Amino acid sequence: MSQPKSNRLSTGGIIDRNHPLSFTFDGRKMQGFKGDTLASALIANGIRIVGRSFKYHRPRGILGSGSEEPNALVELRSGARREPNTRATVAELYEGLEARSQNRWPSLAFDVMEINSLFSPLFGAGFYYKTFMWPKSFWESVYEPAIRRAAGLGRAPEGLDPDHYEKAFAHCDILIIGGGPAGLSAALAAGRSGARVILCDEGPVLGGRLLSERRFINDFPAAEWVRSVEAELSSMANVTLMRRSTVFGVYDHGVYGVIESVNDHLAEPPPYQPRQRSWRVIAKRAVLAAGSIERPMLFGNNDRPGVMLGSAVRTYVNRFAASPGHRTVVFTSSDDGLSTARDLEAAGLSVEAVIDSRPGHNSQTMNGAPIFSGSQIIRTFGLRGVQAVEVIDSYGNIRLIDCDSVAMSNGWNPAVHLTCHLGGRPLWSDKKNAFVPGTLPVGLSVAGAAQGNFTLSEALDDGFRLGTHAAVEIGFKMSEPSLPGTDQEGTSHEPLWRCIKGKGKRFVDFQHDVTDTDIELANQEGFRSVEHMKRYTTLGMATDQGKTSNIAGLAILAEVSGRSMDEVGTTIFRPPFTPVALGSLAGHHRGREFRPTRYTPSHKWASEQGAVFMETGLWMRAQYFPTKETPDWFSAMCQEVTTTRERVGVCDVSTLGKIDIRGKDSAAFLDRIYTGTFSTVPIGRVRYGLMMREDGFVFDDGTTARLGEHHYLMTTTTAGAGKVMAHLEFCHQVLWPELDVAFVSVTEQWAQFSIAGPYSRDLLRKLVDPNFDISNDAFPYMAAATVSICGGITARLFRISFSGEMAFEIGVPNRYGDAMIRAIMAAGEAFGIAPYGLEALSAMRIEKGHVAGLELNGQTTPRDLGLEKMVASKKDCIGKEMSRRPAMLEPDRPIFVGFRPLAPATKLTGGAHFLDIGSEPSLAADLGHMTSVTFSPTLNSWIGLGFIKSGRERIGQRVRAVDFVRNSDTLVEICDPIFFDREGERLRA
Amino acid sequence: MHDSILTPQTALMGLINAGRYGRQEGDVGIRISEVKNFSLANITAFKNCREPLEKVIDEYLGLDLPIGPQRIEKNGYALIGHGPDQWLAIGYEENSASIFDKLEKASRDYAAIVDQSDARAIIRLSGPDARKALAKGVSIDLDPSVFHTNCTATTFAAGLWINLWQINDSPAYEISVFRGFGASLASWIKSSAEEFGYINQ
Amino acid sequence: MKYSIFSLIHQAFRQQQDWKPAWREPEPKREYDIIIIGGGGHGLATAYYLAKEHGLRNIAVVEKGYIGGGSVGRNTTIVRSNYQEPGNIPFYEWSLKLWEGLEQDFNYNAMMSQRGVLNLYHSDSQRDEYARRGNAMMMHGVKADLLDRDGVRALVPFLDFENGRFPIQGGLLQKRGGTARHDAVAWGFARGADSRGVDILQNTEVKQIRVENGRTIGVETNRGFIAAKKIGLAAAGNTTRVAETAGLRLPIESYVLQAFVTEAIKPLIPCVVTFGGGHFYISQSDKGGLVFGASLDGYTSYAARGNLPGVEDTIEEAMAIMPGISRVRLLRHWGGIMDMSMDGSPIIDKTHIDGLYLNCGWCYGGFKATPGSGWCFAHLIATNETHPNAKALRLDRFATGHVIDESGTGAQPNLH
Amino acid sequence: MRIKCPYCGERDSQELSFLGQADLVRPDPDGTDAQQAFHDYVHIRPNPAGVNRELWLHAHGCRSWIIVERNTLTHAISSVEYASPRFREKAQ
Ligand SMILES: Cc1cc2nc3c(=O)[nH]c(=O)nc-3n(C[C@H](O)[C@H](O)[C@H](O)COP(=O)(O)OP(=O)(O)OC[C@H]3O[C@@H](n4cnc5c(N)ncnc54)[C@H](O)[C@@H]3O)c2cc1C
Ligand SMILES: NC(=O)c1ccc[n+]([C@@H]2O[C@H](COP(=O)([O-])OP(=O)(O)OC[C@H]3O[C@@H](n4cnc5c(N)ncnc54)[C@H](O)[C@@H]3O)[C@@H](O)[C@H]2O)c1
Ligand SMILES: Cc1cc2nc3c(=O)[nH]c(=O)nc-3n(C[C@H](O)[C@H](O)[C@H](O)COP(=O)(O)O)c2cc1C
Ligand SMILES: [Zn+2]
Repeated sequence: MSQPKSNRLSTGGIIDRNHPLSFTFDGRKMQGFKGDTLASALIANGIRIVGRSFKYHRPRGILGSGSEEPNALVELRSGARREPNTRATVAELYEGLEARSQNRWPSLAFDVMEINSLFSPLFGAGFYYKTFMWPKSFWESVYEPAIRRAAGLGRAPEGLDPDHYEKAFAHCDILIIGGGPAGLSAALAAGRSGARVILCDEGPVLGGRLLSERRFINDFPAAEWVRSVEAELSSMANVTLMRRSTVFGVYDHGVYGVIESVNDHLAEPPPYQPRQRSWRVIAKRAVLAAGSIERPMLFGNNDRPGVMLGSAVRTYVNRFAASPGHRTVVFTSSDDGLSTARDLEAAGLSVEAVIDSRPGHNSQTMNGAPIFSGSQIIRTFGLRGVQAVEVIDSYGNIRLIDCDSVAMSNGWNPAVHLTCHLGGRPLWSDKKNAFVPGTLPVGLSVAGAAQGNFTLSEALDDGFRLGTHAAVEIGFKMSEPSLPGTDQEGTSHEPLWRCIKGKGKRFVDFQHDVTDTDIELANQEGFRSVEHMKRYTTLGMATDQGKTSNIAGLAILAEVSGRSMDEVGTTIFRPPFTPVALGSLAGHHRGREFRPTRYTPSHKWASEQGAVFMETGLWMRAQYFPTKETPDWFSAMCQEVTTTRERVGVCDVSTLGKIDIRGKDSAAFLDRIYTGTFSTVPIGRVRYGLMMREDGFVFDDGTTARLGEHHYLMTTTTAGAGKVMAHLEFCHQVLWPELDVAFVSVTEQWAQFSIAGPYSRDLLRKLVDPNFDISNDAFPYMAAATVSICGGITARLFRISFSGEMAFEIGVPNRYGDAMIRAIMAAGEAFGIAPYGLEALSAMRIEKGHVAGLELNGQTTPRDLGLEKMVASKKDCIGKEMSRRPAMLEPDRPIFVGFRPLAPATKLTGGAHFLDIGSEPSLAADLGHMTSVTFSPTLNSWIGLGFIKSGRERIGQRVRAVDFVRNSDTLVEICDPIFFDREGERLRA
Repeated sequence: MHDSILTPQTALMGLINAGRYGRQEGDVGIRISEVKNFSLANITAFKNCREPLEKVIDEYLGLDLPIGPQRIEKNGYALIGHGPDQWLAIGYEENSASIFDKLEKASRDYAAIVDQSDARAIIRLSGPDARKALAKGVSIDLDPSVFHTNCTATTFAAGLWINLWQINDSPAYEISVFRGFGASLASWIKSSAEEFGYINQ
Repeated sequence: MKYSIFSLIHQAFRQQQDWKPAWREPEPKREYDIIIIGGGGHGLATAYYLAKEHGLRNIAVVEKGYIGGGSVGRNTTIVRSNYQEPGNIPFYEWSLKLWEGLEQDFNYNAMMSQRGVLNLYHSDSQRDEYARRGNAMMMHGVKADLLDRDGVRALVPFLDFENGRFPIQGGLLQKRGGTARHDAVAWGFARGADSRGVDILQNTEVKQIRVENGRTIGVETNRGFIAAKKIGLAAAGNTTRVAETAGLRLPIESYVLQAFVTEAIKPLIPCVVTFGGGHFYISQSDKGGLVFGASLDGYTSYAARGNLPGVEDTIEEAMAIMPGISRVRLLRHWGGIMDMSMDGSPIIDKTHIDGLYLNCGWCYGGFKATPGSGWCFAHLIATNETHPNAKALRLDRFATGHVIDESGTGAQPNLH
Repeated sequence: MRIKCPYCGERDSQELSFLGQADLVRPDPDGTDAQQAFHDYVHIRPNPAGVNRELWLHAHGCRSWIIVERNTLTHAISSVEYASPRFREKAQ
């Protein structure tokens, strides 16, 4: 391959020629300058083919110069920083940039899949819906794998992203979207009014189209105006300029999503800075000044590298001093073509011809270039890039013009995208030959080219007017208008939706290879709704979301279906405006920071002991405490249970929800919440309570202590704490506001430890100050008291037991939590204390047949749980009425009971279902399922809890516990759910 | 008698270690410290009891009850509105716990006053870039024209339910979370402060 | 014209000139035997099976917009039958069986892709819940596999097994689950129904169901009154709005669910993966886009678009299990309206109004139900008898207590 | 969405959680046909397409239950007030 020649112009542009940068494309080393984009640098290096199209793998070059680019997609960076599908037109050049072409094999120049092009008659719109159905088995084995292999463009990065991301919030009075002339003058007006203003622009440099055009403001090059406005805005404390910041979405009530590319213009972000930051900007008003996107022309092989939007050609020449071609043919339906020709010639580049589809300007020349009016390009020729165009004039004469690039201009589409995110539909304007914004999001107005006001003077005027208007509407003062004068510009335009048919495909959607005939076929097959056409042809569904293609597609559909543009309408623009890296929308919240972590008071101590932790909701709790002798969960659990049952154990139970309830109606309130009666609980006593949802299913359970006449302390399950609090507040604020009661969560105020086992009282005696009598008589089962410990520290003591042993829960202010666990361990040493974790806790509660998580799963009723006696008959409570619905009283509802394997050593598994011996599996034969299992060190047997039809009546019978997914089938005997100490002698001891 | 005297620990023990972190060049943008040894109580007024409650509070703390999400501070005590008929009372002085205790007893008929001194971790964040760091999670408008000294907010930031109040114009803020979330609060604040360079005190 | 590789080749040589519309655009007749309200997947499937299985012809499907423009055209396309509750299992399994022969049945390639649905679990108790579900499926002969961590790693190595806030412990896999091409499902049923004489009336909005003397007589539409003896309501997210015109009040609220697609990338995800520490689920489309979603936006809405918190939550969940895709870009996100029922399960039933039949409450799970729902609803409308596989999906279950609450969250739709 | 809590001021909707229809009256359990009344109360919703009154909890804020009048088609909010008459009455 020949060495590409340099296409860098010797003067001009806003690149920094003192700052050369080297980069590679497909491994080839090249040079550009600071201020270049990858696209401009590739052009400057004479590169024409940058990628391959999705379906036909046709070689593609660069079409545009901004975020609308459909063709020039590359993989940027490598390894874990690889970014597939990056638009070369917006990637800023940095030293060492690595880019790779994609969707080609073995190379960009020679891609075997280009063969698809040959079969293109087969691959019309929607062809895949019509085939690959026979033989049936081939879909899975042959067709689909092949389709999938061909799918996609770039490759996902390899490995974990080394960069980090952030989220942030910003508030302002007025958000300006776009930093072109309209946006800048809107910002000026808004800023001068004193309002808090944020201006966002996608690009690194403010100025919008002015950076790309040879325009004059107040008789000076427009760049000077931009610089002066920028200076004024920068000096205002109330104005924030956010460059490299794309407003990607509009959401309800003035919320705008913005992605700031903090460091994408560098090889790697500097330390302590994110790669990108996603902003939620909350604005009272917004002015959309996002400009417009130029439309391509549809002629045969209009996708050949070298065919470009005219505006892009001007951008490359004027802004980047890079020439896409040395012999350009300009093809236009508007006055823009003339600007292109003028600018090319001003840069010393030759224009071979100006083909103007509009009639009437016959036989003119422009600086020597012939102007062919009333003419059209029919098709292009060339190997790997345009080498000539075939032109037809109004008399039907055809001529061939040699060239190396084509600059096409077919009018502009206002960038209305953001006006549609809340459901607004653009309207067709015959005057502007474009869809202009329709219903706008509340608070947003549209200025400049985005509104279809394409001239510079209109942009400046609109911006200032709307910026002022927005400020005044929210109470700021009017700014003095200071409208600069501009040079003249022509805006005449007669859109040409497709050229006279010649040979070669006419691409509408370049990336997805959708041609005008695909749209015709869709129409022919009944896909006439614009949304059907989109989905059938995939027009506008590629990474560019049809920014350059949608309107042409609609125009063709309008033409072939005999409807107006208005009748056809547009498809819906959705966020994001341009694709957004997923990482930036997650920000800080990834990996272990996905959700906050909540630590228990004894966490530090437990980690020192080598405890293994597990997540319960957001809490980290000790699962078990491995020791040298008992290193695994099983042996550790057994040891912890045995120690607790025989001696004494301690467990951090601080995670249980604790709600302090006060007020003169507390008792009445609790009676309505709980199934049981709490107004009768004596002060200094605890009662177990069950709550239902209003639909009659059990909601949560726990013990509630009465600490005073009007003072209760409710405990909830760990998982239920939040839900219960919201429920209480609902009942109080919404259902019964007449009751005087107040709730405060004190979950974290108290570090609470369960001390259980025969020596628990002895241990406590060493901690509780001696003036408190904690003997069984003075402090019996279900007693509660405020005591002092360790010489005067206030503590709360409860005689409650989950383990079934004589047990106490002691609560101390959390600051003493760490010291407390150490003190308990020290005091318990003499009794052989062991700490126990969740495994042991769960084993002991199963031995005692207490219900917990998987039994209180929201699908069970008090009756299912064998707790129907806890529903007081004399009073109403939440859920009582609905718990009496017929289905909930059906005799064959699965009922809570216990299970033991016939052979004690046979492992039981949670989630196994029950079947009668001899019955075949079927839904009808399904008797219920096992919820919780454990090995019981106490009984030296596996045991389980679960629900089975007619459970109570079947105690003593045998059934199969079948766990298909773990391949076990165990004979179990149905038994009482309380496996151990049925009479509760131990806990009352 | 007992030989064990329990040693209290602060909520963020070991999490905010003195030193400079994050960006090393240039001025420090942020200072972070743990608020220690405070007393905190949640006050909920009972029905139609605001007036008598106000009297008692004035008597014990010398403070008015703020209206709305405001903070009133004097002599080492502050009242922070955080919900209708709900306040946090914070005392930074040695003896504030016992004063709160007395207050609780004196106002039993008018309000539920519940000790929260151990339920929260509180971080103080100050410095010229404090506002920017907070904005990386706090969704309310922190601009001084909207949220200034003695404004308070109960809000959601970085997945945490926080109480936030501004204590001076430097600006300095205090942020409280449930104690068990202290580590996550510290982690979020520290990572938000990194780009500005911060000092832990 | 029958679709096949042969017709494609033939047409390639004939410049595609013989392809006929996949469905006609007929003028509404004055009267039909049966009107189906809603040209979504369920409505079209119902019409298709009414024509094909019950030999009925004088049927119209009335659609207010373009067919397939409702949830069928905007869902994340997951097809599975891994349900736990006995009321749901036979129905969804029947539906899956229909999927397995659908393309040959209606001669349209809906790209049903049975690449597996994997639900991750992150704790022992979640594992047991999934085992319970897997075993319930197996009771009905529906295969399920419980994988441990290594099993999951072998299948989807790119998940985060090291640094997760809720570490992955394993997963429940239904190998027969997968995805299908949403639009093609609607179009395939439409073409199949149309070719059997069903009139598909697009841009025809039902404004009122007319009821006289306790029976339906037809519908008022923006194109006038259309009489019908029987009316099947299959308007998905809009059910209550339409039902209300007949005086029917339902246990349903409408919510938005958002969906997301990334730029197309080369194949990465071999199956559907769901996150057990949230609601996130993800798969990769045939075209290469990663298609994903998570929870409902938590409030009732009829605007088919979501808000930013929902977007961020979903993507945080994505990063929680697949941090490796953080540089892949989100291309588009949109929303659809969910008919959330009070127990999270659907309703296929008669109503107290003669001739008015109800098909609703599909929540976020009705795409997979499309053929099954059409089949059972057609059966109900044609025979006036509930199909055996849908017998638990009745309307009175809320009053009787026979609710089918898979998640156990009770009568609060946004928690299902 | 931004919801203006009567106590806290304008907040991101993420701080709040939605319960559903406001103004439902819990039936009298001793009334005739209580079972039907409870069925309607628990399950039947108007679900309007347009303005609706709905209950939200400012869960990550001041913990007030509030009634938001919101258009379900456009999400436009026309009013917000405390659900509890007690909070409604006076300044906080
Ligand atoms: C984002 C998202 C993700 C989902 N993911 C999945 C998934 O992965 N798996 C799964 O199984 N399910 C999923 N679902 C759910 C599934 O898409 C729906 O349950 C299912 O499509 C609903 O049935 P339908 O196809 O008939 O509905 P729709 O397609 O919504 O059809 C209802 C039709 O009724 C029309 N209509 C309404 N009112 C009137 C009227 N008055 N007159 C005339 N016509 C009317 C509508 O215009 C609409 O076309 C998802 C849904 C969404 C939105
Ligand atoms: N003569 C013509 O027919 C014609 C046609 C079109 C444009 N123009 C010229 O274009 C200019 C129009 O001025 P303008 O200010 O309306 O538009 P502009 O194109 O000059 O500026 C728009 C700016 O908005 C930015 N932007 C777009 N979407 C954005 C988003 N979502 N987030 C952040 N930034 C975004 C772009 O990067 C750009 O800088 C005038 O100079 C006018 O002469 C002329
Ligand atoms: C499974 C699936 C895959 C999709 N893939 C793409 C895609 O690759 N490109 C695209 O632009 N839209 C894609 N969409 C989104 C649609 O363009 C569209 O947004 C969605 O169907 C909702 O319709 P609406 O946006 O017109 O309301 C996809 C949708 C679904 C359901
Ligand atoms: Zn509030």
